[in-house]
This record gives sequence, C-alpha cells and structure tokens, in this order.
Amino acid sequence: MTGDTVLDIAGLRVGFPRGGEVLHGVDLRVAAGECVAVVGGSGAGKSVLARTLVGLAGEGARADVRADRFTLLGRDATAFTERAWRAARGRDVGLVLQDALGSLDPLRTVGAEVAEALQVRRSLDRATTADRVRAALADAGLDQPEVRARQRSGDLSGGMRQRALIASAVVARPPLLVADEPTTALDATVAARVLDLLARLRDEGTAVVLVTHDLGAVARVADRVVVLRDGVVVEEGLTAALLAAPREEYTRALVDAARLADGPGDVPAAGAPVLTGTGLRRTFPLPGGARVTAVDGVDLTVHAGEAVGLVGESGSGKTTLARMLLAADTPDAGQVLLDGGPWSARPERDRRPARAGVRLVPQDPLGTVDPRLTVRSVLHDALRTAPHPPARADRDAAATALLAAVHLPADVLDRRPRTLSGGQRQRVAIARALASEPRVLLLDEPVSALDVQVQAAVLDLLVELRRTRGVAMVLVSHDLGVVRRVCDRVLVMSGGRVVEEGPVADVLSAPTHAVTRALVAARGI
Amino acid sequence: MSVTTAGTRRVGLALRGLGVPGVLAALAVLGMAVAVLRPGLIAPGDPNAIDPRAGFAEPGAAHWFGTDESGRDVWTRVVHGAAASLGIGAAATAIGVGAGLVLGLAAGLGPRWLDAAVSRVLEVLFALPTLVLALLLVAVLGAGVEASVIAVGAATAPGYARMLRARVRSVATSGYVEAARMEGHGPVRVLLRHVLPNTLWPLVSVATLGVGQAVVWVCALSFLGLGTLPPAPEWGAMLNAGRVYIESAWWLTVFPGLAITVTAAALTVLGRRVGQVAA
Amino acid sequence: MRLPWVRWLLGRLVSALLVAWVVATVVFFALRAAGGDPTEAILGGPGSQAGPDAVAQARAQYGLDQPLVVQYLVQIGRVLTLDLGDSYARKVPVADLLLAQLPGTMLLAVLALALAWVLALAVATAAVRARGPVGRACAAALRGVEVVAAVVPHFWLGAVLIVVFSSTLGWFPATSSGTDLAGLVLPTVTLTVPVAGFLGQVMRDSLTEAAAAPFATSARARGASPTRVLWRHTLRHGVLPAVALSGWAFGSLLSGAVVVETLFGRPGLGRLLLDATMQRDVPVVVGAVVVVAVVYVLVMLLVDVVERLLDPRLRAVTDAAPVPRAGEPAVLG
Amino acid sequence: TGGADDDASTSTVEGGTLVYATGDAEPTCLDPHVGGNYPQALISTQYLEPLVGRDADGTILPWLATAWTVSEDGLTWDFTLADDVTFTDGTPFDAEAVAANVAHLQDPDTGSSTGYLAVQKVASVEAVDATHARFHLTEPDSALLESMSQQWTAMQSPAGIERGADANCAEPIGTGPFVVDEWVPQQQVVLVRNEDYVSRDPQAENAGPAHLEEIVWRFIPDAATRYAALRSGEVQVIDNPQPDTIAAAADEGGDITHVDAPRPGSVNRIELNSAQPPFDDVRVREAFVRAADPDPGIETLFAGTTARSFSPLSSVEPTAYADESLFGTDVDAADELLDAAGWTERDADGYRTRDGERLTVRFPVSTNQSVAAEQSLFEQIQANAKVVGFDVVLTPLDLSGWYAALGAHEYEAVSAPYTKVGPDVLRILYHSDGTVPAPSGYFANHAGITDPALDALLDQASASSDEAERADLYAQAQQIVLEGYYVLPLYDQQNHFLTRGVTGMRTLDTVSTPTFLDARLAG
Ligand SMILES: Nc1ncnc2c1ncn2[C@@H]1O[C@H](COP(=O)(O)OP(=O)(O)OP(=O)(O)O)[C@@H](O)[C@H]1O
Ligand SMILES: Nc1ncnc2c1ncn2[C@@H]1O[C@H](COP(=O)(O)OP(=O)(O)OP(=O)(O)O)[C@@H](O)[C@H]1O
Ligand SMILES: [Mg+2]
Ligand SMILES: [Mg+2]
Repeated sequence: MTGDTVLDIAGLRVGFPRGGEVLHGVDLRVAAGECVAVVGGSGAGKSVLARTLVGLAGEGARADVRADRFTLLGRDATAFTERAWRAARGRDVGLVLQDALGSLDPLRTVGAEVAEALQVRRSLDRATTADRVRAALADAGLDQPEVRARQRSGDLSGGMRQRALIASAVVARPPLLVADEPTTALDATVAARVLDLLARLRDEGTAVVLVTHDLGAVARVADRVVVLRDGVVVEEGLTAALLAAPREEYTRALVDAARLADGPGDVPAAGAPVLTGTGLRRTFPLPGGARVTAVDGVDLTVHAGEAVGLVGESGSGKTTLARMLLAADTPDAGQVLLDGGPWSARPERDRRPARAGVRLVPQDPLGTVDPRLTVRSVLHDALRTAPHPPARADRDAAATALLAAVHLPADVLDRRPRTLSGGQRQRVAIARALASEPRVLLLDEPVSALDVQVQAAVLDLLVELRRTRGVAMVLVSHDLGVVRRVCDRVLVMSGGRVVEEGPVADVLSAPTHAVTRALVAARGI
Repeated sequence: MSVTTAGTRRVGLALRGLGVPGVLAALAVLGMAVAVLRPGLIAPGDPNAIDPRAGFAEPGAAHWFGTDESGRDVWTRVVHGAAASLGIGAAATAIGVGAGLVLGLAAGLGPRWLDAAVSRVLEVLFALPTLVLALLLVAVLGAGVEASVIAVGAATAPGYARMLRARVRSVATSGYVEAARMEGHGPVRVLLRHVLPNTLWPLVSVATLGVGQAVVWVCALSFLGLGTLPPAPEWGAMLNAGRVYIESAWWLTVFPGLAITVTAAALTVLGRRVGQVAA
Repeated sequence: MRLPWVRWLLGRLVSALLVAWVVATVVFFALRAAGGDPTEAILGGPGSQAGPDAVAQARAQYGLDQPLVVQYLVQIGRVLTLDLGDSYARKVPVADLLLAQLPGTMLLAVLALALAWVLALAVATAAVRARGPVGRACAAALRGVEVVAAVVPHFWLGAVLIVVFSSTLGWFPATSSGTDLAGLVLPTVTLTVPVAGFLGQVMRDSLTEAAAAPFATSARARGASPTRVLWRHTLRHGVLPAVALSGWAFGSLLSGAVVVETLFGRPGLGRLLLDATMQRDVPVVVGAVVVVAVVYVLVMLLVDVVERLLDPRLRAVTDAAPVPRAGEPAVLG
Repeated sequence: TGGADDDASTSTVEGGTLVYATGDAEPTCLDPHVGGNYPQALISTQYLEPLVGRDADGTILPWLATAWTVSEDGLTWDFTLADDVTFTDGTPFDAEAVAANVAHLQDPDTGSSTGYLAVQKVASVEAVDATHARFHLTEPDSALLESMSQQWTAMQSPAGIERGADANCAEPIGTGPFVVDEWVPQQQVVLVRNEDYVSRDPQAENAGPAHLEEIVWRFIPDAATRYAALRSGEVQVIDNPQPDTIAAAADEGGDITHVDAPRPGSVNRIELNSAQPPFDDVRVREAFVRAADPDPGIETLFAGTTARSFSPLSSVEPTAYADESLFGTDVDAADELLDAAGWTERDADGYRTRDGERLTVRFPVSTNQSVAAEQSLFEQIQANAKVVGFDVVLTPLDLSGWYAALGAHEYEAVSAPYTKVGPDVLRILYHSDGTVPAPSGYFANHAGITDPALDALLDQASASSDEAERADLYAQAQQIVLEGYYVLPLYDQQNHFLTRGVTGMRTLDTVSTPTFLDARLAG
C-alpha cells in the first residue's frame, strides 16, 4: 500500500540560538500513501520537527538545521535555498499548524486563504483557482463550500476551521502533508471526522506525517509510529505492533496513560442527594434579538460521594449546566437545590456561607487565577473560606498539605500560575477547590488540555479523592474514556437536553441515542 | 549556532533582555533620581545665583552647559530643575490619574446609569484634543504653574478614565473575579484584593509614560505664554525663556529641551518595561 | 451599502452633534465663569478706556445685558444654525473666520498624518524585515529613535528646525502661509515627528506580533514569499492598531497645530483659538472649539469606518442583523 | 530720524513687493481711531497721515496742515490745510474732514482710547472754509499739536468713516502712500501703492508715489521665526527683534541693517506703588531702587542695544531731565534705609519683616507687553533685591489678569508700557487725576502719586505755550518724580527694526513708526 519514498531524513539536528538544540538526530522516512505518526510528550520537539519538514524550523526566527540526509521528493533539501523552500512549500509539502484556531488569517476569507497556495505559483486563472478551492473545501468535508469560501475564520467553528486549514494545505495537492496536532482542539466526534479525512488523503496516495500526543488518533490512521522523546527517536514501528507491545519504557508509559483504567474501582457508596437540579433552562441573547437555548429542561441529581459524568459534543450546554449547579449563573426556569434547600433561588449574600461545600474546577484554570497572586496566596485565600479555616500561622502547612494531596511539591507555593505547566495548573486548581473541604466538586473538562500522561495522573488523583474523601463530583467532558475512568453515572447532552442517562458501563456498552453512539465510536472504545 | 561560553551568554542574555534602550533608560532614570534627590552631588552651585556680567557664556570647562541670560549656570539649573519638572509632570499626572480613577471606577463599577452618564462626559471631553482642553482650562483658571498643572492633569484625565473604565470592566468580568466570588469571598474583599490591584497595576506603567508626556504638555503651555516665568529652574520655563536667544545662545534651548526629551523617552521605555512585567 | 450601516452611521453622526452641543455648552459657561468681561474684548481689549455709554451700548448690541441663560440659548441657537455670531474682537462673522482658517489647519494636519503614516510604515516594515546583525542593529537603533521622536516637544523641535534649516542653511522658509509647499515643509515635519514616532512604535509592535502569528506561519508554509506574507497578511493586522489610534493621533496634531501655527506664524484654527482664548472672544472660542470637536469626532468616525473596512470582525457590531455563527451540523438525528 | 543707511554701492529697483513681519499683536481693527495701540500705529503709518509731523528735536512740522495759529487764551486753534489732497476714495481732504475725524474720535461708539485722550480738551471743530479748520478747546492744551501728530489721530476719509465701524476697521481710507487692499486675518495685510500720492510728509525725499508697488504686512509672533524669515530672505523688514539678534547682525557685518528708533514720551520704568505699604515710605522705595542694580543686566540682556536711563522721559524727548546720582547701587545704604523704616527683622528665608509681616513686593508682569529680556531683567532685580531683604513676587499674567491686578491695587511694583508723544505724558502718568480709574477701571498713575505741587507744575505746563517755560516746568516735575523714588527708570522704550535688502526705510519722529514712502528693494 505504500509507494515511493517521499521524505527521507536521517540525523536531523535542529537548534535555536536561544534555547539550544531541540532535535538531536532524528530519522524519519515516509512513503507515498503512508501515514507516519510522530508521538511524544509535551516539549518533545514534535512541532519543531513538523516545521522543519517545510523549512520553517524557527517560524521565521533563526534556527540551525543540520541533517545527515534530508531528501524531499528525491531532492536534497539540506541544500535548499530559501527560494527553493518557498517553491516547495504548498506544492511539495503542506503543513497544518498546531494552532488551528489561529492559523487562518481572521481578516481574509477562507477562500482566499485556501487559494493562496495556488496563487503563489500564478499558474492558474481565477476560475480554475476558485474551482480548485471549492473542491478542496468540499474534499475536506465542509458543507456548502461556496458559502464557506466567502466566510472568514471567525465565522467558522473549530472543527470547520481545522478542515479549512487542511484544505489550504492540500489544495495544491502536495505529495506530503504534515499535520501537527490536528485534533487537539476538537471534540471527539469532530476529531474523528478530521482523522477520517486524513485517512482518506493517505488512501489517495498522499504521504502523511501526523504529529500528535493522542494515541487514539494514532491507532485510527497511522501505519507507522515514531516515538519522540526530548528530541530523540526512542522507538519506531508499525502502529499495531508498537501500541500492543511497546519496547521502550517511555512508550509504554505513553500507551498505559492513554489506556485509561476502567472505572474508579472501590469507592464509598453514594449517600443522600446533595445537589438537585430540576427543569433547568437557560437561554442567551444573540446579537440582533434572537436567543439561543443553551440548556433546555434538564433534571439532575448528585448524591453524596457519587460521580456523575456529563458528556456531549461542543456547544451542547455542559458548561452552562455546570455553572448553574454552582449558582454562578441563574436558570431562567427550574431551580437548583443544595441539601434539599434552595440554592439557585437564594440571594448571593445568603449563598456565600454555603459556597464552601460546592466547588468548581474550571476548564481554563489560568483564567480563573489572579495573575498577580502566587500559588501560596491563592491557596491561602481559598483556605479562608473553609468551614474551619486554619489559623494564619497554620495556613502554609495547610497549603502544603493541599499541594501534597494533588502530588505537587511545596516549592510550587511561591510560583505564579503562569509559570506552571498545564498539568501543574490543573492540579493547583483542584487543590484550590479542595481547600474548603467541599462535598461536591464540579469539574469542567479538567483534562482535555493536558497530554496523555498528565491527564492520566490527574484522573488518578480524582479517583483517589473519591476514595479517600468521598467527594461527590460532576465531571464534564467530551471524552467518554475520561468519564468511564472516574464516574459512576453518565448523562449525555445534546442541544441543551439530556438525551441519555444511566450507569457508565451500560451507556457505553449499549448506547441508545445517536449522539452517544457517535461519541462512543469516536473514542474508539 | 555560534559557540559561546556559558558566562558570556548569560551576560548577553541579561543585556538583551533589557535591550540597549532599556540600559540607556535605566541609566537616564538613575541620573534623574540623583538629580531629584541629591542635586548638589552633581551640581553643587546655586541654580538661582545670578551674575549678569557672565551672561551668555558658551558651554565650556567653567560652565558645562553654558550660562543663561542672567549668568546662571545652565548645568546647575538643569540638574536642580529635575525635581521641579518631574514634580510638575508627576503632579499633573497624579491629577489626571486621580480624576481618571474616580471617573473610571465610577463608570466601571457603578450602576448602569452612572456608567452611561460618565461615558457621555468622557466622550465629550475626549472630543477635545489635550492641548485645546488644557488651553480652555488655563483660560478659566488663569495662567501660571499651578493652573497649567491642573489644566494638563484635567486634560489628560479623560484618557486615563477611558482606559480605567475599560480595564475595570474587563477585570470585573474576568474569570478570576468570578472564581473569587464563587469561592464565597464578599464583594468588598473581591474589590480590594482583585479588582483594584489588577486595575491599578497597569496604571503604573501608563502613569510612568504619562509623567513624561505631562512634562511636555506643561512646557507647551509655557511656550504659549500660559505657563510660568523663571527664575525657578524648571525645564519648560528654562527652555521657553532661553528659546528667544536661540540664534545666539543655542545651549539655552538645546539642553533643557534635551532634558525634557531624554526624561520623557526614558520614562516611556521604563513605562513599557513595567507594562511588560504587569502584563 | 446595507441599511444597518446607514443606521450605524446616522447614530454616530447624531452622537457627534450631541457632543458638539455639550462641548459648546461647557465652553460657553466655562469661559463666562472665567471672568474677564467680554465687553472688554468688544471694546478693544483689556485696559480699553471706553466710557460707560460705550460699554452699555456694546453690551446691548451683543446681548450681554440679557440673562446668562438667554445669552447661552442665543449662542446655541447660532451654533445650530451654523451662524456662529460675530467675533467680539474682530467684529466679523465667526463662521467666516473659522472657514478661512480651517483649510490651512486641516491641510497641515492631514499632511502630517499622511507623512507620519508613511514614515511609520517604512520604519516598521523595515524593522520587521531586518535580517543579519547590521540590520538588527539598525532596527534596534530605529526603535530608540522612535521612542525619542514620540516624546520630542513640538515647540522645541520646531525652534531647532527653524534655526538649522531656515536661518542657517536657508533651505526652507521659516514662515508659511496657506498652501505654499516649501513653507509647509518645516511645520509639517515638526508636527509629523512625534506622531510618526508614536505610530511607528505601535505599528512595529503589532507587525512583529502578526509576523509571529500562526496564520503568518501558515501562509509561509503555503509557499508565500516574505513580501506576500507582509502585504497580504501581516500588514493589515499590523496597521489595525495604528488605524485605531490615528483618530487620537489626529487630535494630537490639532493640539500640535496650536503650537506650530504660532511658531511658524501660520494662520490657522489653532492660532485663532489661542488668540481668541487670550482675548476672551467667547463666540470665536466656542465656534473654534465646536469645529475642532466636530472635526475630531468625524475623524474618529472615519477611523471607525476604515477600521471596519479593514477588519471584518468589527462589522458584526455594525450589522444589526446577527451573523449566525455557523456551528457544526448536528451530529445526527 | 532713524534711517536705514543708503549704501551707494547697492543697486535698487523701482516697484516690487516688500514683506514686513511684525511681532506685535495683529490689530483687531486697522483704523487706529478704534482703541488705539501701537500695532495699529505701525501699520496705519502706511495709509493714514496726521495733521502735523514732528522732527527729532520735537519741533512740530507741517503735514496735512500747512500752518496753524493759537489764540492768546490758548482756547482756539486755527489750522490751514493743504488744498490739493484727496483721500484714496476720491473724497477731498478739507476742514469738514478734520471735523469729522475729531468727531469720530470723540464718538463713544468708536471706542477710541488713545485718540480720545488726545482730543479730550477739544470742544468742537469748526470748518471755517474748505482749507481752514478751527479747534475750540475747553481749556488750554499745549500738547495739542503733539497729540495731533500721532498716528492715532490721523486723518481718514469721512466717507470711509460713514461706512460704519466694520467696513472702516477692515479697510480704513486715508491719504497715505499705500492703500489697504486685503486683510487675511492672522496672516497678513496687503497694502498696494497709492498711485496718485503726492507727498506732504515733511521729512520725505520722495515727492510722488512710493517706489514699492506693494507691502505685505505679515504677523509672525515668534521672534526667532521672524529673524529666521529675515535671514532666509522671506521678509525684508522685521520689528521687535531679539537684542542678541541685533547684536549678531551688527557683528556679522552682513547685509542686515539695524534701525533703532526709541519710542518717545515716557521711558521704560518700574513704578513703585506709593499709595500703600511698604512703598508709601520713601525710604523703602529708595532702598528698593538702590538695591535693584539693573545696569549689568541691561548691558548683557540688551547686548549693547540700549543704554540705562535715569529720567522719566525717553531720551528722544528734548525735555527729558535725568539725575544719575539718585540711582547709584548701594546695598549698605539700602539696608540702612530699611532698618530705619522699621523693617529690621529677617525671617527664615532671609526676607525682612516688620511686625511679623514680610517685606513683599508683588510685581505682576504682563506677558503680552513684556519682552523676554525685560522679564529676565526683572528676575535679576528680584535676585538683587532679595539681598537686602525684599521678597519680590513676579507673577506672569495675561493682559486681562494684569489689568485686573492693577485695578485691584494688588501690586507694589509694575512696569507699564503707556506712552504718548511729548512730555505731556508726565501729566497722564503722574498727575493725581491719574489715580482715579476710568469707567473701564484703568488708571495711568500706577505709582499712586498724589502730590499737589507736582499736579500744579503739570497743569501749568499743559496750559503754557511758551517752550522754555514748558521745558522748565517739566524738568521740575521730573525732578519731583525722580527724587521721590516713585519710579526706577530702566531704558528707552525699545523699538528696533532689522532690514535686509531694502533701503530708504525711515521712522517718523512722532511715535517712531516706520514709513516706506522712500523705501526701495535692493536690486
Ligand atoms: N523558535 C524557537 N526558539 C527556541 N526554542 C524553541 C523554538 N521553538 C520551539 N522551541 C523549543 O523546542 C522544544 C520543543 O518544542 P515543540 O513545540 O516542538 O514541542 P512539542 O513536542 O510540539 O510539544 P507540544 O505537545 O506541547 O506541542 C521546546 O522546549 C520549545 O521551547
Ligand atoms: N454567555 C453566553 N452568551 C451567549 N451564548 C452563550 C453564552 N454561554 C454559552 N452560550 C451558548 O450556549 C450554548 C452552550 O454553551 P456551553 O458553553 O454550555 O457548551 P459546552 O457544552 O460547554 O461546549 P464546549 O464543549 O465547547 O465547552 C452554545 O451555543 C454557546 O454559544
Ligand atoms: Mg507542538
Ligand atoms: Mg464547555
């Protein structure tokens, strides 16, 4: 099924004047019709490798690229001048950048962006160009390509942008396509369709380099896998074999992390209802007077010590529901009860004392921390709200204990959240939420931004919290694997409604609703 | 990549982090600090000591920056003038920032009608260029140094107020303020601990920039005959008094002007650095 | 142009008129509060030795014997009918005075803004494209120049330029009237330098940011040349903040005009305003300030329009009809 | 007569446009009858002519009036007028015109101040016949001719006056060598040659129309800009040059010519307010004067372009009386005088006090009327006076504020520019009548002198038409003013011009305004 070698690299070293060498001798071969996945943890050098393949190692900045062998379509790329690279880009090799949301110029139409790869060669007339653009957009799976071509990236959803971006990379039909994390920002069902698109391109003869940390994606489309760690290839092999029996410790860790354990295991039994939402409804105004219904008549009960999963595709109302449960947002209809008493209906002043019992771990922890404060101050503030706040002198000890509970060292205390890694931030957010000894934790996509290893560690932590503290949880995610790892029950949302509900195992093994089925299929469970 | 030893690289990185302008600005600010706090250290003379017979001496060994029309030493006056000029700039900026703060906070935190009212007022004031507004205020208040300080302060206030209002709004609706409220902290604590500090912190950088600008505006008023007369050594006054002799005694114009420009530039660079730290 | 646009524009124009009205009100009362009997201005300035009859007559003639509110209403009525009354000091219609002075000042301000843009663009694009140690050093030096340029006081720069280029070298005339080109050089340059420095800094920052944005890398990855990336992608992003700030810059040019017109002996709105303020010539001050405010608000409006032309993201605010965000088609069912 | 030296070697041309750049304020009205300030006199010299002229000795010369006689009682003046003069609008110049002009000056609607004062004592003007005008006075006025020689009382076409104030302000019609053609506010006034001009100017060389075709009268407030414009050849004449540029032009020996034409009447002085403490005590006044020590400053600041004065009157006034001995700087004497006057204590800042009150001298400075060098001189006086314990508070004020401060008597020292032609200015400035404010609040006797002896001398001089007697009376009056230390004379009221590429510019010996009747551009 593979054809001629399209890309052949040996001993690739890439360094930066400020930051030193990032890739220390990487080998990579890709043939036509083959998809090679490059996987590795964050900072392994995957994106640098991807950019190097199109001669943009430094993103316009200076970079020092050396290779024993670097042939692109049979030509020696080490000798390429900038002009030669420019000619090759788009025509010989297309790149889909990691940051899909920012990779289309927001001021230009999608059509203009896609057409650019054709226009820079000036070989086609306008009509042909327009046809090719439309075809590329349609090929990429966008409906109404003519309309989309006239829209700008701001008018498109994330998944559509990602597909438009792929269209712009393949419109000139390059024999080699490099896709850097094309699915990270997308929810599972959309990600699945983007991966299908890549698979189709591969089947049509394009050589594909897929850079990702998502082993699920690798399993779906890649023929071979290259495992990168700190700029060195530690393992390489056919996908199935490598995932089934990783030789290297690092690879095994990656694979293990991706294969989340099945269920929380032994946890305390559920108790009385803590949070109860009945008939919850929330609409938002749209510019121009119309209203969008984000949550539409949802009933939900969380019992003490129980973990409820909330899944659904993007925009289905999960965050809105979680915010109403927190009473950060007031429902238009229905109400939320805490311990059987009114919660959403009470004025904020009355709610304040009870807030210690209900905590939210936000999707974006960075945005919810005052940028001026250190972790110490954040935790101290949180500790003050506990039902039995520690004395001033004991706060440091308490904060250190909280960090220990989320497996963070005490030296994190004096850092600002901005200087922490994503996984560390997420754990600080959890520690902050735990400070007031809440009975209910609302977790909004707590792991979707993290790489697999960190994700696994955070989920382990959640399970541990259930086990040791009996904290009830509402876990919002679009990833069924995550829900299965932590939760007992799952609610599937679509268009603001709960379309399916039940014990996790039942729903996953026998999904009844189409949305659930799509989610299950996307996850590949 | 060129091979460099770790040591020189570290020095290089530190310098590059500051940048050439940063280093120069830091030096200039250092010099200004000395001039403000201990002018006698670098210019021991009396800035107001006249010696009419020694007037219009060219810059030289005896008088580094020459002497002015009354025989006063320009270097001494420039150095001793730092406190006055920066004081004027700081005072005008303080007025501007203070008024802007009140308006901006009222609009940003107050009820909707107050916001609407204040926003309209700001729109009107903003529709007048700074100097035009300052000119009108001086017409109302009468010329003089206090009046021009107040005028420049008031004329720059709308800009600060607009900035603050936007800033307050964005901070008040930020995720971390909501998070603090959801954590059960009361409104007063949220205001004091999060909203105010995060609103005011960027102001440090803006105000630093503003001091330099204010010095220039106040000098512009002096130029238009609405500011101050010497003999108080104040750069704007010196410049405007010296400017009429520009044909025969360029140093009377050039040195105070340089002092203003260098100060404003250094404060700008510094303000931007602070802004970067604040961001 | 679609209807929502028109409505938006009309709304802005109405609010411009409102601003003008409030400005006129504020200025009127401020000046009257400032003291200094306007009769003085009418009768030949302070210290004029007019007799009581003359004073009384002048007061009657100019309506100064009416209650202040009536005077105010008359003044506003005049502003509304575009007849701004007669100058106290010059005894000619204010509208004529303003009309005569407006073009010169506008010419100066527009020329200066245009020149500032050209300079700022040249410096910013050169800085972004600078390569190699020498290029980088030059770019860094230019950054310093920009910072200094942005803060250099008009009156100082103008005075130095006059001595160097007019008095000593004799290249350009020190004074200028109206539209003679050689005479415009020095005043324009004087006005331009600070604005160019300011715009240059803004533009360079935003251009640098845009050049590092993923969409620029994407464009490069499609084979676009640096020139194409600059012109088709980053430049638009780079100039947007500068466009947004051009309204403000124009305001600072009007401020600068007060200084520059006095310095170069150029007739113009700024100098008229300065003189009238000194003379307590209320109708002229009110008129001039209203004109400045209206011009400024219109320029701001123009800036908004240009910004919207350049940045489609802003148009959503303008269009009353919502542009529904295309969502993912529902998965199934 | 100050005049640009005609350099024989430079060739000149007929015709052409001369550009004159003035640093004085732009007049709000080109008719000098209205208001009446120096800028109006400057420009109106080009298009309006007075009844009589005056030479450097103070002798009155015929101009539009060819002869005059005064009655024995001094109450009736008969002027014989030139019979062949017409205004540029064709109206003949005759006795009716003179009557109309005086009436115009006296009409409250005109809003005249300088001219109004000049003809204050004129009850009526009778047109005896076309060429004879008879002035009837309410009381004798020996200064009438001097008053009528000023540009502020120059003759205008009655038909022009008839057009109303607005038209007449924009385009006054006279008999002068030039005609107002166009006035672009804030920019310039264009004056074109009066082709039919026949010179009556007693000092003119040129009998016919002017050599220049056109004068562009530009308003350039900034002195440095004006000088730059002169050097770069944009303009040919500038007024109010900076002293250093005058000196530089002289040193360079280039083609720039300096014309020094001090204004007549009063000298530039600081008046000490004797109407209120502390200057109600002559010892304190003398102490101030003895401590001020302005000489070195005048030398440096004015770069040798003017000399120290010791008289209340300008050096161009033949009747000026000076006494240098009164003004010698003597710090010790000043200290003793102040001690004697009871100002014995010194406060922490080194200023003298008496009964806990500081020896403060409020000195409002009109920024519009005071040039930079003068303001610097005041600062030096401030520094010098501090040595003996005076706290001189210099307050820069715009014109309104300055007049307001004077009107409220919130000053102890002031420098006011008021002047007029002839020694009669002493009466305006130092007669006790001058302490009573006019309706507008203005009063000219800033020193607050109310000395009956002085009043008597001034009244007598005003009534006397005997030159010798007048001179003697004025000398006595000046002596009183000087010995009372009411004023600190500084130097002549400065009036300089720099010219380049032009010859034949003269200044009149009335109020020292330049005339371009004889001027030619360099070829
Ligand atoms: N232009 C550059 N200059 C200096 N260092 C760089 C540059 N680009 C990347 N690096 C460094 O190279 C290393 C690898 O970065 P890279 O973006 O390739 O990681 P990655 O494997 O893609 O990680 P992630 O999964 O987080 O995207 C990082 O340490 C990064 O800081
Ligand atoms: N503040 C708001 N104003 C207007 N519309 C909103 C607002 N918040 C949410 N919406 C809309 O409500 C709907 C549900 O949004 P919500 O954030 O709850 O979805 P979600 O399921 O959390 O999606 P995601 O997986 O992308 O986070 C969306 O159509 C969204 O555009
Ligand atoms: Mg990456
Ligand atoms: Mg969400």
